[in-house]
Amino acid sequence: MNKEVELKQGQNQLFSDPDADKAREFFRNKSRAMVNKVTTVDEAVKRLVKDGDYIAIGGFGANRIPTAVLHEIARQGKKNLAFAGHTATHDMQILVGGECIDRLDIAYIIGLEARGLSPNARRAVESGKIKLTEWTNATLSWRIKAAAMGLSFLPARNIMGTDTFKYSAAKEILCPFTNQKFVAFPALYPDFAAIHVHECDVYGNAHVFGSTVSDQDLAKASKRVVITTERIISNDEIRRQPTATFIPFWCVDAVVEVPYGSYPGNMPYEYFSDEEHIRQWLKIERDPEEFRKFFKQQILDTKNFYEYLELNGGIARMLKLRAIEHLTHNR
Amino acid sequence: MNKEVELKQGQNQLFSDPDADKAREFFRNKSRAMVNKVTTVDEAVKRLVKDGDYIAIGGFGANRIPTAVLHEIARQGKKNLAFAGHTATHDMQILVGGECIDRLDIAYIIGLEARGLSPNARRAVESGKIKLTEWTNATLSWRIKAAAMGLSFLPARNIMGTDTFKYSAAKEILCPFTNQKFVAFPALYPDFAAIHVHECDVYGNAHVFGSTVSDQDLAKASKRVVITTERIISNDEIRRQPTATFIPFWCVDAVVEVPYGSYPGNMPYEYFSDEEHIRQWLKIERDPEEFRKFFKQQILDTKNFYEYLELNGGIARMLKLRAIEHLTHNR
Amino acid sequence: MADYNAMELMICVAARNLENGATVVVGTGAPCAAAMLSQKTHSPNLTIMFEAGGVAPILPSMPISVGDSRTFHKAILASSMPDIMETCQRGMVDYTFLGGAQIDMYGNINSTMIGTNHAKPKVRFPGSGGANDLASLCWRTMVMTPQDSKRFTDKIDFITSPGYLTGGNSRYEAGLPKGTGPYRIITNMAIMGFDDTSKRMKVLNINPGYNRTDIQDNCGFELLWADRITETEPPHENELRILREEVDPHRYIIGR
Amino acid sequence: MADYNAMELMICVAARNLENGATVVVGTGAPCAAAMLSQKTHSPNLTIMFEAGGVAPILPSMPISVGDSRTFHKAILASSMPDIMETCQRGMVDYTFLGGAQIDMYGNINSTMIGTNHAKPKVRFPGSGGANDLASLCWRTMVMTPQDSKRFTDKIDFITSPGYLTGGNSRYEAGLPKGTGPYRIITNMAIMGFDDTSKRMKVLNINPGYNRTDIQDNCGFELLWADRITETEPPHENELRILREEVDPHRYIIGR
Repeated sequence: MNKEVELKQGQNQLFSDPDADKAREFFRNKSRAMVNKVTTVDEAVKRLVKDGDYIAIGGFGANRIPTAVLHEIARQGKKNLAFAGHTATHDMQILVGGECIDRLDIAYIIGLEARGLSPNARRAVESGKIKLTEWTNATLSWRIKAAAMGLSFLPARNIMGTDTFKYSAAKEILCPFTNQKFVAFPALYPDFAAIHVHECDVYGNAHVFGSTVSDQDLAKASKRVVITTERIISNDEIRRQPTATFIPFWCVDAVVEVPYGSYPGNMPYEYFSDEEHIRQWLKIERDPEEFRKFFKQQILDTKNFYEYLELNGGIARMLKLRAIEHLTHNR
Repeated sequence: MNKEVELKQGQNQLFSDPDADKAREFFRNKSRAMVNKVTTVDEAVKRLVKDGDYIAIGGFGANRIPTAVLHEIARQGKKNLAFAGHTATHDMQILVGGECIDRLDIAYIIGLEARGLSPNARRAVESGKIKLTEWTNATLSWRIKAAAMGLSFLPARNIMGTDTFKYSAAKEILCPFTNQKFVAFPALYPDFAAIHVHECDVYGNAHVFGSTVSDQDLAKASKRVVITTERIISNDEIRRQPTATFIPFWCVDAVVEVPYGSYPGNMPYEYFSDEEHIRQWLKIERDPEEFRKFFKQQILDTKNFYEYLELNGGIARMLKLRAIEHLTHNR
Repeated sequence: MADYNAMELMICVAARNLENGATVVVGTGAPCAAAMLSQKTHSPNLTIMFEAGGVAPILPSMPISVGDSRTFHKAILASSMPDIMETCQRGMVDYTFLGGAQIDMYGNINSTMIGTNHAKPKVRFPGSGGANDLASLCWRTMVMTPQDSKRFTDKIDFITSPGYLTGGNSRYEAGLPKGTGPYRIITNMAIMGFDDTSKRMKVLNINPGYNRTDIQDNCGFELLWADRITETEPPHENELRILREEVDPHRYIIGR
Repeated sequence: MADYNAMELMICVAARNLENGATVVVGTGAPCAAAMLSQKTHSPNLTIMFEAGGVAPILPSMPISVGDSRTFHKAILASSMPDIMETCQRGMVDYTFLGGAQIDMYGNINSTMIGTNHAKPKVRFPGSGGANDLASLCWRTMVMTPQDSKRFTDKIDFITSPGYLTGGNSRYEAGLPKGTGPYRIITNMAIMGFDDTSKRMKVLNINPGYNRTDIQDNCGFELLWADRITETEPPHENELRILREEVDPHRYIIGR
């Protein structure tokens, strides 16, 4: 293994600064006070999202996503955002529909898993209007984890030798102990992240149930964090089981109570995804003009997330989705 | 930052192999079958601990420690073990009392925190009979985490410039993105680990409540793992809340039900530490001859952990310690 | 002999390759069906994992997403993406399944784009997702795919996920974990493995109703052939019954 | 004016240095008492962390171990060693407290050994534990210690935890995070800070009943002196009452 090995590096652009000391300077001045952070989606997005920010979205595309925040980003017309496309599915449909993003770290984009592809997101990416850098699901998880750990990089053993590496911004390094080749991934410190949770207190101490994807690291790595929650619980509930705290208050800048907040996505143990509504999106996206109207009517012209829920069946629809989640819909 | 910087390395011995491919070869052949793994402490130590092994102990010195396994390692006279001294307190008193270890990765040794120092452990270390390499609590956590992640090293930002670094086996590296200096820690893949948990099923799926120290990473990083548990629960209980599973079955080689298994250590939510008994140890350790007798009577001559509990007050004592844990002893 | 379609055959063959006591990371669709069928036939102790964090669920139905509620329904563990990927990187995961728009003679897979300009692709696909990670870090990768000379190409536009790269030891020299790589390519026409030294795709079994000419004509590169080539064992009655009645009763997958 | 002992003075001074809304990692004993006192006086919103994973507990009594049940009694979070240390490494922890057998003019601390042969030390101490980590990664390190010319030495046997190393920018050139380092050394005789450029220990306040000669005579290296040196504000009535009645009623710490 001691022969000289050539160390390669990806040729595409790095959309965020991995410097750990710069991140520390930011975190040094971030408030750690345990104070009431409850606000509205409108105010949170106004205060915490700026044009040009690098943003990341919790959950997994159409599972446990902060839909109200995504809608509000589009509604407020935020522009030139960079986005961590970490199995980005319905979340990406909304951001592309709002023409909010111009830089994209890609793990999985424009698809909706078993549901097929998003014609509109695909048009946007194929148009060349969005700058693209390739990564993978594990890679984006590890880039976020590197930031959560307060580092500027983490080593790993995937993607070497592929075009995914060639069109990334990763670099090869040697292990100082074994002299084996590893890939180094730059830490990703997003400017803003939105995460939807099952329950949290007014300070932002949160519980999440089911697969957590990368959300614990994301809450730590991100400079500004809003969490939307199915319900607000008391601080006593948090203190009753400190082992269960998934996100602690000092990571959180704003808390918004948004029941059904992952709709039309799945919220584990609460409600299943609205497959009809998602199919409707995919169908309408085929015609750009039709989709523009649909997006305006569903999101831009609705005052808030509740109007959107009403447009799509309101509480009655939610109860149906609860039944599907709990496998009681056929009984 | 682009001027040539000299990269230093620690001068002491690395007691374990950080090679990730060698670890993968071991894990490739480790059973992942979800089968009943319930056995006895005696059998588990016979089967899973070999003279010369590198071992690590879960919990935190005198909190949630697998005391029965520590006693059995001494009782079976295991020799020439290397030990991860990650805030090693009462666990180390037992292993040194049994003269089981000859190599020591040091973070915190020979002390019992607010209780003072262990005269016997101190004599052993000062005698020069045990090889010493310096690390820190975070460093051992990260070395174990590197192994849990399937890597051969992790970067970090502590210990540089100190004698702790000089007498470690760490190496300095440069971040390939920022060119800043980091310390690289070699992955630690222990041959054997013992972890005490609150509850687990017969397959080894475990719940732990309270601070978890490094035990989740330790269960993943170690080649052979025994867990002792306050109680065995049904697999249905595990499946009822998959988010709460702390250690999954495929990490675990043996399961032993040992109520009060952390005695005389603290078991959060169950019983507090027996401070009188620990004081007795520290007092008797002052006289080597007295301590030899005490160690023989308490551990070597007891058939098993239950005899040891009986010697020290049995159930009545345990109930007292439960009251102290639950703050009801003065009521 | 039972009547069956190509998808049913591929799923049954894949299921037979998952031995009892093994671990497998699957996605939605056919791979998940194969793992479920394997559990319900010869591998009750097969551990199914999903990359978003679900492990060993009691699947009430086919998941729509690898992160949806079904993937951890009454599961042993609902953890995280890094936890699952690090379990793969540690060497604890035996199998995974991939698919893609193009595959070459070394088992490299393209699920990213068609064209030559990455910034403005002719056709854009979702990209790696977890595919590159699983192909890099799991011990054995399998592919279930219909076979034609466009998909099986000697001019792959983009290597999204690593096979044996340029053959020989190139995969390990690139830094990927020793001993990993493509294991079986299961098509409607044949079952392929890879040559031990050249690491080129090699036909092991021919599916009922096809011959060597069909298989080579529907492959854009020259295939190697095993010394002894036997016919693929068709689906057994009980495999088909379980697949149709228990695994995919709505025929979401086998109906295609 | 209230009667008090040196430990009580040091704890009160330390408590005053912990502002409301800050985060602090503490061990057992005096540092924990100082943090509790600070919470019960001017900093109700001070977040107390323990390295084994306990965060923001409602402490029913002094912990015996930084990992015992008390450290996460009705806490906001009971997490892990890496989680706490990574929170420090990320720059989210403002203060920590250290102690040791020796300290030099740059605030470097020895808690490892006395002697010159590491393999066979004259006197062995526990070692770093989390001390080096916290001194490296938290923004500001404080020390509460009785002062004498053996403990405050210009010949430190072993640097367990980093102060400003050899002074100037040496700490940051060594690779430790920018802007971190020793902040206050609180002794029975005085309160010291560090010179902005040389990073040498500098006396800021003199405790009641002591003078410059006492302080220099009980220090093994030459101290710097601030331009304007004021007397340390003695403990207030309410600080002492809360410390004695609520924080340490059994006088485990202040009784010494």
